[in-house]
Amino acid sequence: MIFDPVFIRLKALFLDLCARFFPEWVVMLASIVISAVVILVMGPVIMMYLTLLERKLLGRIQNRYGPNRVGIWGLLQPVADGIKMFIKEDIVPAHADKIIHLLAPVVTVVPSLMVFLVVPFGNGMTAVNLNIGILYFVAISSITTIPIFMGSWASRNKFSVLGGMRAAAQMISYEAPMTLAIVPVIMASQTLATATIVESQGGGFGMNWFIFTPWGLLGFIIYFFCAIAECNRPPFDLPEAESELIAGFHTEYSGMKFALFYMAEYMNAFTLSAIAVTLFLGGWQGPFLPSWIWFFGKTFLLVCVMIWFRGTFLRFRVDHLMGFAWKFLLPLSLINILIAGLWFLTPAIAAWALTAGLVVASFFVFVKLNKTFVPEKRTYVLAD
Amino acid sequence: MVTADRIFLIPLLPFAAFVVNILFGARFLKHRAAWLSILTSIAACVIALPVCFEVFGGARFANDFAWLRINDGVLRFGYLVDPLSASLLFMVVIVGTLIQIYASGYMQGDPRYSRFFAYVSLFMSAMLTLVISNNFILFFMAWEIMGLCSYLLIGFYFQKESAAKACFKAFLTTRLGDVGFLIGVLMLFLALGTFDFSEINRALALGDHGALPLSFLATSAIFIFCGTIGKSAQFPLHVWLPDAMEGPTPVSALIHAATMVAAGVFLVARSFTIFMAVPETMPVVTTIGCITAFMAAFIALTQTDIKRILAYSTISQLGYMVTALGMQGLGAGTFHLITHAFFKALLFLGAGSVIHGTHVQDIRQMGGLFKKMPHTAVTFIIASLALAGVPPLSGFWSKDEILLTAFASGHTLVFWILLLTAFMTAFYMFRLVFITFFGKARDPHVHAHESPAVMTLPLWGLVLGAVLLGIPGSPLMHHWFQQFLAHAIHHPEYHPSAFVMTCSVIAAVGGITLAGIIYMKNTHWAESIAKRFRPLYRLSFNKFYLDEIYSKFIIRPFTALGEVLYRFDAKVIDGSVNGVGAGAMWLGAVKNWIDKYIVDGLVNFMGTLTCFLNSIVKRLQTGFVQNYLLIAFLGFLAFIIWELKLV
Amino acid sequence: MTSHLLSWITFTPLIGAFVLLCLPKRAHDWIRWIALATTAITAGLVCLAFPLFRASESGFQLVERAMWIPQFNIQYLLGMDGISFPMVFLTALISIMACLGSLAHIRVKGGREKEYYFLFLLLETGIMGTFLALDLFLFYIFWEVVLVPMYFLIGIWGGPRKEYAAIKFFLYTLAGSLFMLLGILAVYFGSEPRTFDMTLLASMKYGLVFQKIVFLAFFLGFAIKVPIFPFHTWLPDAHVEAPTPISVILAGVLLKMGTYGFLRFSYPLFPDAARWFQPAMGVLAVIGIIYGGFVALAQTDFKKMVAYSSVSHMGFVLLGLAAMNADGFRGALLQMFSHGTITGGLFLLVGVLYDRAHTRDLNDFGGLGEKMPVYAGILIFFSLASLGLPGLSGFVSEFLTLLGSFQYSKLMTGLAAIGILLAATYLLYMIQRILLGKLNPKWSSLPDINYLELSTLVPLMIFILGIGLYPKIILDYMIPTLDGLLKTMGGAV
Amino acid sequence: MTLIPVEHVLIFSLLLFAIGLYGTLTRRNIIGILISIELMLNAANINLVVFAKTTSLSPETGQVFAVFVIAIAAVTVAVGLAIVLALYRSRKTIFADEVHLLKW
Amino acid sequence: MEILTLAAKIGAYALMTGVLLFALGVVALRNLFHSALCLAAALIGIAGLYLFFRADFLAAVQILLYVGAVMTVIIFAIMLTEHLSGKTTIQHNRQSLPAFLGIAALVTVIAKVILQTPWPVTQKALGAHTSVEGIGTALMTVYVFPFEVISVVLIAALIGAVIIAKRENPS
Repeated sequence: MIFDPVFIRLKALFLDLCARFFPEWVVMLASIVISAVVILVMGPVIMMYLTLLERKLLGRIQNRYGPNRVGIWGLLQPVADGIKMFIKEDIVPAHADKIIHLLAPVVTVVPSLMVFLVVPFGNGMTAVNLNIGILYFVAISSITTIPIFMGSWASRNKFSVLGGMRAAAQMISYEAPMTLAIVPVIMASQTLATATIVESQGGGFGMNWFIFTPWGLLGFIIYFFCAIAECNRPPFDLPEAESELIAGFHTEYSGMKFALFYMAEYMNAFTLSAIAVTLFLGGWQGPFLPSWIWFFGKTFLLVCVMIWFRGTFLRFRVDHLMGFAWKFLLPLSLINILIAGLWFLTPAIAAWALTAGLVVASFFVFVKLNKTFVPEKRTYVLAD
Repeated sequence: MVTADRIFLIPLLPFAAFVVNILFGARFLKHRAAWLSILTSIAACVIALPVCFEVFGGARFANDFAWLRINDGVLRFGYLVDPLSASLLFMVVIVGTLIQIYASGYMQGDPRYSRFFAYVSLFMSAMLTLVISNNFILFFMAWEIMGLCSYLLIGFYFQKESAAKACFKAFLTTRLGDVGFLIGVLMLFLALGTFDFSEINRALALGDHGALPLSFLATSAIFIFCGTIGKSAQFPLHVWLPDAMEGPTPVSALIHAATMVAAGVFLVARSFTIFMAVPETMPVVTTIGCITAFMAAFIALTQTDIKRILAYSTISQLGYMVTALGMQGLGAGTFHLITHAFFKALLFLGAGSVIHGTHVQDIRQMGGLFKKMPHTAVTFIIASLALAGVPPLSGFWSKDEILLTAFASGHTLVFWILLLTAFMTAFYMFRLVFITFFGKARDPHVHAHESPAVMTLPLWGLVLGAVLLGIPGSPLMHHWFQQFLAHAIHHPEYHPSAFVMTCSVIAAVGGITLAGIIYMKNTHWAESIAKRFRPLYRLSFNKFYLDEIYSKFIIRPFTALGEVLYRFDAKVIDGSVNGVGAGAMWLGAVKNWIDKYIVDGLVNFMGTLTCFLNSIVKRLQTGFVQNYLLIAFLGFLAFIIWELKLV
Repeated sequence: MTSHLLSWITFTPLIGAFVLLCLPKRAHDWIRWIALATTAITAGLVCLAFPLFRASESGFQLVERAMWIPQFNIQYLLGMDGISFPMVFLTALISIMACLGSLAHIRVKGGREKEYYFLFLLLETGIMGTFLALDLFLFYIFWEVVLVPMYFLIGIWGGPRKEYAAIKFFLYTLAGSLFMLLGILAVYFGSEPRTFDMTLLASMKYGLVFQKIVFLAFFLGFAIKVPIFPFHTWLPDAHVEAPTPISVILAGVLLKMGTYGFLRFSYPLFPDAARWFQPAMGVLAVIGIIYGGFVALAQTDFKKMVAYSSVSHMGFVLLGLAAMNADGFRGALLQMFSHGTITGGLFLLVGVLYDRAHTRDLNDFGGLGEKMPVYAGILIFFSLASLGLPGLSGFVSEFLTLLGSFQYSKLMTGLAAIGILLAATYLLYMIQRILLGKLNPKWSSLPDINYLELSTLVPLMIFILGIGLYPKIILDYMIPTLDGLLKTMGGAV
Repeated sequence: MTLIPVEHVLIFSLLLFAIGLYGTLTRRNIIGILISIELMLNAANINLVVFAKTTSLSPETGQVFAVFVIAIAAVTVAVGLAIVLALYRSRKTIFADEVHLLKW
Repeated sequence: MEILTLAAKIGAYALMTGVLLFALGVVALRNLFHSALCLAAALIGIAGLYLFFRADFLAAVQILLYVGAVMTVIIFAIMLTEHLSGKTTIQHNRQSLPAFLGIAALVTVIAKVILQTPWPVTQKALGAHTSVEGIGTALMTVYVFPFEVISVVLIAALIGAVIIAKRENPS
């Protein structure tokens, strides 16, 4: 496959070139800088076209065209939006905590970008192959709550504070099942490094993905739900629910600061999908096509699913949201770890039957159990 | 191990019928319950009759299995079909089956129809077990279960207060005898170390009385005889049998005439070798039997309830059998037992038919039934003739055997008493026949009708037995039956005597004639005779006042003792317990005072002291957490400075 | 699981009890079903012991031994033999039945189910421990553990004089067990090396005087529990006032703790004293049989009648023990089992009637056989079993007892036989007053026994019938141990 | 570690601890106290890691204990904050020196 | 490479300084929210130090648990208890001075001890990354008991916190 290592070759070529002229440390620095620049460029670009993709797709779902004026098929729309954001007035509320109000959007973007470090975009295309890669991802994405708090608190606005608190509660809640859903994957690949995880899903035309096992499927479902909740996307978009909180924690933001929040959100959506792909969908593994095409293909597919969800599902009620995390996803993910353990302990065929049965059974048991916990139906009486 | 065996099936089939009927009868079988019982009974017949004939031909069957470990031995349950049990088996299956067929008609329409047949099946099962059992314990178990069936069936119409009382009385009275029986069996076990009939017979035949003296064995025999007294309604404990007539008539026929009450006699026959080993017990048996025979016949003279007359007649005839056994007449007693079963069952069934047809039981309300119920009347009269001892019916031959035994063995007094009893028997039976079936109808409210075929056919079946069964024991067949039994258990035999036969015939015919004169021709004589012999009449009519005596001298003291002991329990024993409690409470009160003023005073002083100290030390308590923390920290600082020897 | 089977048997009810504690008060259904499931699981564990228990051996089996308080050489020592196995099985059985009975009964009484079932399960643990403990100290602890829940169960859910009955029961039995404690301490200090271990103590020899004194101390403790004649007055009160299921436990299992104590401790530890006291025990037994029978005859309260009948029937157990021969012991142990099932059933039947009619006055009833045919049949069945009808378990045990005692004393046996007659009298008299005769119109709308109540009785009936028809099945488990016991007492088997 | 002398790290953690302790002793706000305690715990953690790296112990030991400490810290915060919230709800204050009912 | 080493060294000292500054901010700032943010920053800095010490796993855990969970909860509590406008009341109590003196003494004493002690420097594991497997193995073998105890403590604390913080039912 000739196109597969094309980017790696390019970088190696460039570094070789450097090594001829500069001392060793400069080469190393250059290597780092190249990776960093790529990521720094790629992040915003991806964000821009994700917004376009979302608007187009939502439009289709809602039986309209979506943006189609600026550039061919509206391809330049994100650029136009960016320009609009740049030239907009930056409003800071009078009572706001100004420093923190300024810091919040900046800090927001940082972890979102940092996560890109460990994403294996292709075969050998991981910026830093940390040996704690997946833990690093979890840790960094957990920081995201702090800037949200900062933004909401600094705005001195009821809606902001409410949105911030909702966001914090929601993200902490969903982080637990998400982390636990990752555990079976780690058990299977016996490593935390993302690149190695992807490699362990090779074999059989590169189709030996974890999602094709019962626990992998269940883990993926749990992870994906949590991922949607983590990046506050519908149907889990309580923190910025327009109809209730105007815009949640970024009510008081406008202009470029707002754009930063927006960017962080879309980059999160992308990285979470990318990690989902890495963990469950075999990363860049796949037959025939270059690895990075596989990777981006799968990732965008998941992003599209997220958008599809947004276009389809209704928003959760707050108590349902928390209940879903603690009463459904969390126990299910714990049981999933157990099931994965069984999978590795029992011989292949028995393992399939046993774990598949257990997965289905536990899934329905918890669906059933959760039904009983739904508060009794309310009857609404229309005003005369 | 048990080897499966058809003979085990004989009692088990009716038992199965019982189980099915009791569980599913009321809800699913309903009127079909009778068929189940009858069919199992017939099946038992089919199995049992060939076995009986094989035994008559000289065979002998036995089989057993371990049931329980006692002491260092094993108690084995099983069956033993020897001549004695075969003859009983023969009688029980036939009479039992016929009576059940009869009952299926008689009980028609009863709300607890299936329950009735369940009980009857259980009874059949127990009776058959008893007959073929090979040891005293199984015998006793079956014996008791029969008692239970008797209890349940007497109390079948338990809504009637009298029935409720009667079943209670029946069970308790027989149980009194049973306890004696059980003690006797235990004594026997102590003496001989076994319960098994064959082993007992073998041991006694060898003259082995065990380690204990012979008198011990004699006592044991008397105690075993207690069982007979209870079950076969012998003299002091006979009071339950007339009351037992509260049960449905087929029950009276089956249990209280043909089979269960005969089991007592069978018990004596079964343990005959024991009595033979200790002949000094024999007079006791004879005496009891004799008294019973005479007394019951005497009472029967004046009774007016058709079933009660028959009941006293049964008691009397059982007394006959017991007397025979007491005179070592095993063959005579058993022979009479079997013939009696047939004609007495027939009599009861006939009486049942009469009651079924007229719905009354008092003979004074009957009369002239011969025309209305021809089948019943003819069979009844044949049975009465047999009972009265008119040749050539079976009763004549068997009764003659007993009289012969008495005469030939030298018990002259017994002979005359028995003869007098035979006369009285003939008299009261035909008093009953004449009043019931002849003359005019006395009560205009009674509209008699003949019973259905399902009831009359068994009557004719029994007639066959009542007529023919005398032959095997008669001189015509050279006392085949007695010799057959003698194969198993040796006992004396006598040559037939013309004198005895003549006396017997005279007594029977005389009794019938006298009854005919009094009750057919000169009906007013009965009244005047009763007046003339008023004390005797009242003695007879009130059954020698035995019920009243028992009530006054036994039952009432017993219940009173219970009351007294209960009061003793509540007042004295419990009172002393409560007294101890009260004493403890008083001591507590004293200690309480000491506590309050002396011990407590000290404690209070300590409290005051503490309060005072507290008011000084409490200043340290600022209620300010960080303050405590600071002080702790400074303390720690001082400590490490001291420890590191920096100062 | 199987290596600690006895511990599991003992403590499973306790685990269940603590699970109950964690449940909310209002989760009635959960509480009930968990309690029932716990008793069922315990019974299942007991059934697990069947394949593990070798019936042909006489020694202790499935022994669990651990040092508990080393300073005093107190051990955690559990073990099972042919004497305790039937008792453990009986406990498990009766507990299920009583729990099922509670489902109906306590619901009727309303409320406080959580506490009730908690105490109930605690009680079961205590009883199981009593039957399984082989260390005297441990035994004493379990023995006392039984008292406390019983006190509350009677004192809270009992009848009108429940406080009186509960206190009387508690103090009386406590007084008895204090004597026992003294006895235990005496044995402890009399042993060399000092130990509470039953298996070691049995092999030691004591002087006759010492034996007599200590035997008497144990005797008081056990006699009050049985109860033996002059110490029996707590029993009618406790039985009458206790709620039905508790009466069932009380009569079915608790009384057996006393006689079990004789077989387990008094006899093997003090064989000489036992022989010395043999006549006295025999006499007390006979007095108990006849006295209990007569007093039962005088009762008008159904439950009190059954209670006094217990006194009479436990007299048979004591008689068998006093006989001190193979048949007597077998009869006594079998009577313990069969009395447990029979009297348990009778108390359940009393409860059934009381729940419907709210009275227990025998003279008030009459003719119920017509209204409640199934109930009548079952009541007659249990009464007949109680009066020793052959074919039911009561007969076998009483027969064996009498056979044994007859070899010891003919007079006592003869007198005891009067007890059989009395049993027939008072039970049939009871049946006559309740079931037979004219129907009192007051009760014309009484419903027959329902399936729940039936389910508590039918298993007992199966056991009664099974043992009555073929007693070998259960006796085979008992005989080797009892023969071994007799051998240690120096008697011929 | 080859880069920095152990003493420097220890002094750093000592200072961190001292700052945390000062905050613990002087901040009025209970949440402030909790925050300061976190500082102290972190100082201790640093020492654990450093000692495990430099002494003959296996390097995992220090980290394992650090993980334990972090877990305990989480517990402290969870329970502490729950108490603070309960206190705030009932007394409308979260100042440590205003909660002094438990004095003489 | 020396340049890189030097850079790392400088970076480490800078991190330490930064952490100390943020720590001062934690105790000194009047606004509690700010001090909480300072704490978060200090914690992240400490995580960086861990990275410097080649304790990657611990660094990740530090961020995940401290910054992600503990700090969030703290800020949550701050937002629940502070009024929106923020309090301007005195934030330090009256024992500042004795506390300061005591702590100064403590620092002096311990610093003296630190500087006087000859610290052993073993070469065996220096610079090597601590393997995650190693920590996992240690947790599951040698330290399995404390590990389980911690689990129980966590559960207990979780339940306890929920119950304490729960609003009493009006009934």
